[in-house]
Amino acid sequence: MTVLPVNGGLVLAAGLFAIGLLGVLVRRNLLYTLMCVEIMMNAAGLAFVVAGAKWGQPDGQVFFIFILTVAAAEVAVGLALVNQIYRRFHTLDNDSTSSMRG
Amino acid sequence: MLNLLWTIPVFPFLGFLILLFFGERLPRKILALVGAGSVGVSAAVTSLVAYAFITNPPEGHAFHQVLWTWISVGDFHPQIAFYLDALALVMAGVVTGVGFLIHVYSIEYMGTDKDFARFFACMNLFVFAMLVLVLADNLLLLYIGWEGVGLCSYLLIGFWYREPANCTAAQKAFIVTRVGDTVMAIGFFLLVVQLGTLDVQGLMERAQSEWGPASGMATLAALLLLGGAVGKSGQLPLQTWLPDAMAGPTPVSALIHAATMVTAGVYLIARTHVLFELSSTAMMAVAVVGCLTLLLAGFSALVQTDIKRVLAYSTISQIGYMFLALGVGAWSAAMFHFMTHAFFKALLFLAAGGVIHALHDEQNMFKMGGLWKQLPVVFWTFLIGSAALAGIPLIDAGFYSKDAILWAAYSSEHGSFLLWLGAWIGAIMTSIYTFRMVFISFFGEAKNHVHHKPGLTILIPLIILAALSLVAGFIELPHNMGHIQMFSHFMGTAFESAGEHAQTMAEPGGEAMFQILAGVGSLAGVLIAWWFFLKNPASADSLASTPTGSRLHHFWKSGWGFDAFYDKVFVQPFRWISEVNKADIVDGFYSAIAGATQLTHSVLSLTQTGRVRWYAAWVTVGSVMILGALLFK
Amino acid sequence: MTLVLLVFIPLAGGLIAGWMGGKDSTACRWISLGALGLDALLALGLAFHYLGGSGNPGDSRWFIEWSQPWIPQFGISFHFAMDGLSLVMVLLTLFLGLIGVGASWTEIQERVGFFHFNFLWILSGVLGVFLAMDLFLFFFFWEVMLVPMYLLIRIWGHENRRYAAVKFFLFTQASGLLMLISIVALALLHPGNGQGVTFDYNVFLQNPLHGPAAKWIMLGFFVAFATKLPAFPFHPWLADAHTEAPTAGSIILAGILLKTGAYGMLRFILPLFPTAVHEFSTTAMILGVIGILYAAILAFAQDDMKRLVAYTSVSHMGFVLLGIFAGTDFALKGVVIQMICHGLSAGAQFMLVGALYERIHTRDMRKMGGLWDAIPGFGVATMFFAMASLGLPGLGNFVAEFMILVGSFQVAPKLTILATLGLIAATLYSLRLIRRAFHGPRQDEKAYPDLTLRERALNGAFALGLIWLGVYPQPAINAVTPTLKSIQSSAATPMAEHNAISGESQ
Amino acid sequence: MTSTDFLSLLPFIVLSVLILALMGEISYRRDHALVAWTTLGGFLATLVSVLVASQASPHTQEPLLVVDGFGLFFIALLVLASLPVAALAKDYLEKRPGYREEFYMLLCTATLGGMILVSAIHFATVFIGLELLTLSLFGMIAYTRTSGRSIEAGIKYLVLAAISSSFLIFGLALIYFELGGMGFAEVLEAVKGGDHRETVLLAGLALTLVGAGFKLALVPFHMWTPDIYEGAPAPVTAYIATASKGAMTAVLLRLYLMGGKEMPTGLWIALALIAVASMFAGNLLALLQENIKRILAYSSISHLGYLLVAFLAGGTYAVEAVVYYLVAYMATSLGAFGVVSVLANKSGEIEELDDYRGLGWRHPFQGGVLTAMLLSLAGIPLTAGFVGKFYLVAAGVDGSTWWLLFFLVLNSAIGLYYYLRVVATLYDVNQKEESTFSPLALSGGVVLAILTLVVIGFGVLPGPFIAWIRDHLT
Repeated sequence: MTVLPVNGGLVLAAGLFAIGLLGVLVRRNLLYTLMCVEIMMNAAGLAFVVAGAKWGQPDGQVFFIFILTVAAAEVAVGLALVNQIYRRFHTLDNDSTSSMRG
Repeated sequence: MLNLLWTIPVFPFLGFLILLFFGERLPRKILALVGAGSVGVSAAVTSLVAYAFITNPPEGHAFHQVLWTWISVGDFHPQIAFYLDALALVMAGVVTGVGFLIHVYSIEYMGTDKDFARFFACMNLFVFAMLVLVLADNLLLLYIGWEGVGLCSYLLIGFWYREPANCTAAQKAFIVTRVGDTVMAIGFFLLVVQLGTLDVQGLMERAQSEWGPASGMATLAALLLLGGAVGKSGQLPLQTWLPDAMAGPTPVSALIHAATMVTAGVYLIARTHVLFELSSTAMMAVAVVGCLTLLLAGFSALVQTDIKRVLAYSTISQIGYMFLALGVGAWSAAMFHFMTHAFFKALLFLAAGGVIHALHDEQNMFKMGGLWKQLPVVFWTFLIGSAALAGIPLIDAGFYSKDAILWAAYSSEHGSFLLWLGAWIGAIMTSIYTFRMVFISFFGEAKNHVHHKPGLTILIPLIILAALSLVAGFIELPHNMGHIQMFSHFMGTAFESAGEHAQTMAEPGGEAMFQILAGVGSLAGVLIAWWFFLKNPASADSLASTPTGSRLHHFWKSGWGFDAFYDKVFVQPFRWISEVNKADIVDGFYSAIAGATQLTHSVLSLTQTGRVRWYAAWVTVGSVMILGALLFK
Repeated sequence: MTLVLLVFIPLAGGLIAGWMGGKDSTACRWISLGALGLDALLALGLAFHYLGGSGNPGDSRWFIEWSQPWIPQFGISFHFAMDGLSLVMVLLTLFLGLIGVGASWTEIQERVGFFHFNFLWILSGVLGVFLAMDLFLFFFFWEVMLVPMYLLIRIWGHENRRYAAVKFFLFTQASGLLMLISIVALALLHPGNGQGVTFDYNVFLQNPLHGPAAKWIMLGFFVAFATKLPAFPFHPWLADAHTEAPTAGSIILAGILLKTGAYGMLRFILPLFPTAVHEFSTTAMILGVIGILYAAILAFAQDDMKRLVAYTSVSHMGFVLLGIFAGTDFALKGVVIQMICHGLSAGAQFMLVGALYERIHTRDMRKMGGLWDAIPGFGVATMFFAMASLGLPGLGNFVAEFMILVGSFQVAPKLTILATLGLIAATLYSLRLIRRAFHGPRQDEKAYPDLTLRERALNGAFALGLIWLGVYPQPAINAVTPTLKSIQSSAATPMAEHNAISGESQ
Repeated sequence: MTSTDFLSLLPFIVLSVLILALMGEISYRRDHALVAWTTLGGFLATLVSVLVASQASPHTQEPLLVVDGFGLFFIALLVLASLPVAALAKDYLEKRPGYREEFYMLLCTATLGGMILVSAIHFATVFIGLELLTLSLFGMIAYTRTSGRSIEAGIKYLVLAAISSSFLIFGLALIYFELGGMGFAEVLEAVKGGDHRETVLLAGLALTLVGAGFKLALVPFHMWTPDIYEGAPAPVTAYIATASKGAMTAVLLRLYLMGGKEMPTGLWIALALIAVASMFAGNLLALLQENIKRILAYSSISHLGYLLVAFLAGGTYAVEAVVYYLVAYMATSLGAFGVVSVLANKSGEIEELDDYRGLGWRHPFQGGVLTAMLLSLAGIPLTAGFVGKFYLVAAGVDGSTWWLLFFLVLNSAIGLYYYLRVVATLYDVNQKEESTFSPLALSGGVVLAILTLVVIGFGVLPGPFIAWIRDHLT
């Protein structure tokens, strides 16, 4: 009986992950892309928390903090790049940043 | 003296080398001296050797001279070695003797040609190769000569290479004979594999001891060798090249395509007669080939308009006689006819050459006529040659040699009435077409102007050959007409194992009747020719203009349609295949692979859109696939 | 050590020549000539010593052997050894190498140094192939020669050189990689000499591999060698490569590179996989016969003179394949002679075509005709080598083909008869070449210079070689007899056992 | 912290000190040359510290890190790969506007991340090392921000790397969920135990693989490769191709050595498919490519495919083969991208194949080096690539993975086509005059010369190195 909610947490995390992924795939605005990536990472973080809870360990939460840090760093760099891209291409449509192909 | 044997072929070869390397630079006189002289020296050495051989015969009537071992593999050791016996000696004598005369003749005949040196170079090379052929002690060395003469024949037929037709004729000659040669080569493989040697003498002994009579293997081997022989000698079914070979200069036709090379097949069979005797099938095949060929060629000769083509067909026909003789086991008769044929056919060609030369390269008989007054020497020598060819009784060599064959065709144990009948009809045909030629070219009204008369260097060889054509027959006379057997006795030393079948079967009364028949036949032929072509030419024309007549005329003129047949069956399909596959289908296969690869490249390149969402989608797809693989494998 | 020198002299010569090339092209030509000459002297010295009788090697398999560990972890060593077969091939290589330098004396005017660098490196690679008795080392040299050859075609070739160069490389390399798998598989699957993995030829030789693995391994080798040979259906690279390569490239391609394939079959396939070869021989012989006829027909159809000659190579190599897999004494000896003779005759033909191209700037026979008039020297030379190519008795090719055919007649008469048709086909294409280029009426009335003294000398060298092999091939046969005997015995012994076993079971 | 701890962690410490030093230096005064030389010196010091650490190894920092011969070898390898990148970057950045000094810091942090990766025995460490590496790479790729393509590459890499990281950590979470730990040993134990194949565990493993596959640019996670290789500054491309991939390969190799050899069949099949697909995709995509950096990018995809073959073969030679091949590949790639890097001029990099026409005649040294590198990639003798290929084949034969070998051979042949195309272009006679290559700077020249020597040396005399691998790594 106690297992189910834990699995439920996992399912929730997976759902969030899928939403984030779907967002990356369908949204064209780079900002949204970054946000969706953020969602994916946090989904993974949630999964860690759930897993930590399952085992009654703090490791899951510790890991979540790692993830947060990384996600923050990524967004930081990402936003900087978005800034550059906007200056250069005057758009945030990530389909248009495809000068390299083939 | 016999030790000089090896030098016989060497002189012409040296002549060839000198002409090849310095031909461009030396004056014509020197070239002529080298070209004809080398053969002359060779002829002189041959007569020395012949003298030694006859006066002081070596042990076993054969002389063997080893120069070096050619190849040595396992138990197989063919050598570069010469073997002289009566057979080889007669051949060598004719090759060098007649060859020398023709060379001398050529000095004037080819005197104005710009490729004088090349001509003599090839001729010398030919004499060398022919001598190697006849003197070889093993079949492999013989094959060097065999193909060597083929090469020279090719070079000389195509001597005037600027004319495409000549080139085609040359190619045809080479290729057709090569077909025969290849068959022969397969025969060699069989012999080597089965008997382990190609030394003629060893081979004959082993064939006798290991195969015995009526052996299938012997038949096979003999037939394969026959394949080579028919190719070289222009016999059925490979006779088609010879008439075209007349594209070469006339001395070439005389030397190569009448006197010597084309009789190589006869020589080969005579040389390996022991093998042939082991198989009556093979003997029969030889006789039938000979008989059919002599008839076919005789009919074709009858309707030719080109004087050289008449002579070419007659050559085919006369070699048919030799094959017939071989096929019935009349070895020395075959060689006898070979010798007389060499004299009179060379004579005929050279005389015809004299005419052609005098008329500025006119070869069509119907544009000649009345020449007997203008070119008396040529006419008389030509007439002697014709008489010999037609076998006019008693006076000439041709009669005696042909008579021996006719008699053998009937009386030998391999012979039969049918063979005789064929040969007899052939003889009548011979005399008809021969005298048709004589009458049309030399009699009647002159249709062409003689530009210049032949000089002495042309006439002397003619006269010598004419003399030989007359007297050479008297060294071998039938037993009821003097019974001289110089030639067959001499030959017998080479054929002693075989023996002469003709004599053993002879019934005294019969032979005379056959001789009379033969004589009557040839005389009748002369008469017929006289009637149709001199006395009453219109009747011949009207005969030829009936539908059947013209069809036959055409059919015979084109050599019984063999060329067309071969063209359809071999030449065109080959050309078609080669043309279709010019670009190599296999390569197409690889190109297709390359093409497919490049296509894949282009398709895959499209996946690299440069769009990050598309890439992310592929990451997703990939993860789903890996999940699937791991979870639901 | 002599063997190492043999391989490394051209290597060093190439480096020097390449370095000199930028400064003085003539010096660079002389350097390569000198390096090859030196090498040839060395090889001739060996030949006189070991074949002349004075230095009878006794019962040892090799005349000289030299071995140094290279990658001991895999039992790989610099193992060079020479026996009669190697020696003959080395001599051929150096002979053709010298001719090649001579033939490109005036043809190559651009980047002379780099040309000679590549040229000598190819030769070095080929020499390595003929002398290496470690399979890894063998493969190493096998591949080493490819890149310079590629560059040779790619840089100094004719119009379609890019395509031809890549095709050459891809065919040989792809098949070579299959061989690499085979070599490694052989090394790893072979019990070895009890001291771990080894690539040493001697070890494999003493204990040939049997069973299904042997078959697959053998096939790997076969594909590589058959591609190089080339045998049907691996031949398409050859026509392009030969046609587009510069003259020297064509000469050594036809003269030597193809021979490495045949050499590989003799040296490796026959003795190392006797049972597999036994099972496979009919297939291989059929491929050989198809190659003979198919390529001859192709040759006949060509308009490009060089391409025609190229296809004749395929046809002639068909005989080699037939002979190798016939495996009889006759056939194997014939194969060696054929390798030499084809090297000479095809080399000469390519040289002539190259020299002709220098003059008339075309290889298209439709634009030739009647050239005998203008350049009779060419005519004579072409005629001679065409005759050699069609197997005129008295020249080496005849001896070779005769021996091969007799040898294969012993084991496969029907196939041999088909193969013999190749002699007729050879006549067809050879005469066609003469006919179209040299006979017939002239197409233009321009005057061209005939063969120069240098060209006459080179042609003469080829011609003498062919005549020598045609009338006295015995020295060459004797030189390779011990090698071939040992190849045959190692191929035959286990086969006899095999047969004995299967005989008992019946 | 015991002295053993200290000694064994010395490489990490030295590099960290270097990062700090650089930071201080830059904040004090911007001096490109000084920073570059400091970096080079620091890397050399790190190399020395590896030697020191090897005295203390093996030493395990439970449960996250181990400093052992294997790890130290790869640390040294990473540093050795970073050294030429730094040297190349010095020349390269000189020709670029803007601040140059921070690049070296990013390079150092990336290398530190790589070092952590190769020492990891716990997936948490993998995550940390990986992210450190990846985050630094974002900066490095987009470093030349005046170039639109550089930024484009940066954002692409960022998004895709972040996604793949998400997959990775989600996978890790699942593993953790199932096992209650993420130590390599635990995970391998669980995977090996056939009865314990829980769905969640396998799913976790699969998602983890996505992360690894992305880093190694294996099909179907390869799509970023050409764009990022093209857009990133050439030294960075070299770094991505070598250090980044090398570090990830090391992780896999460690897993393999610790017991991953006996992988579940499903995984084996999946990896085999990935390997074959990578070989084909890489080679086919490169086939007619006109941009040399993209060619090399595609070729790297196929090379990782080849490498996987050795993993999958799993015979006695697998580890040696992977190590040898990796080293050969790294040296070669560094050389190839190095040439591109030194040729770059003030207006940017020269990438179009057409511009390389006749390079071999005009700049024999650069042309020669590039030729050697391409031949090594193609696996031609006298180069390290040849021995590497031989090793792969040996591993494949030993493991009897005949089909994979067949595909390997087939692909090598396809690969030849485009490598040769480039080589041929280099020696094309009709050269293009307008392309102006940068003259060779000393540091670049030295780097290229050394790399060429390494490539050829490993090709001619591979024995000592093989012996060393056998003694220390297997």
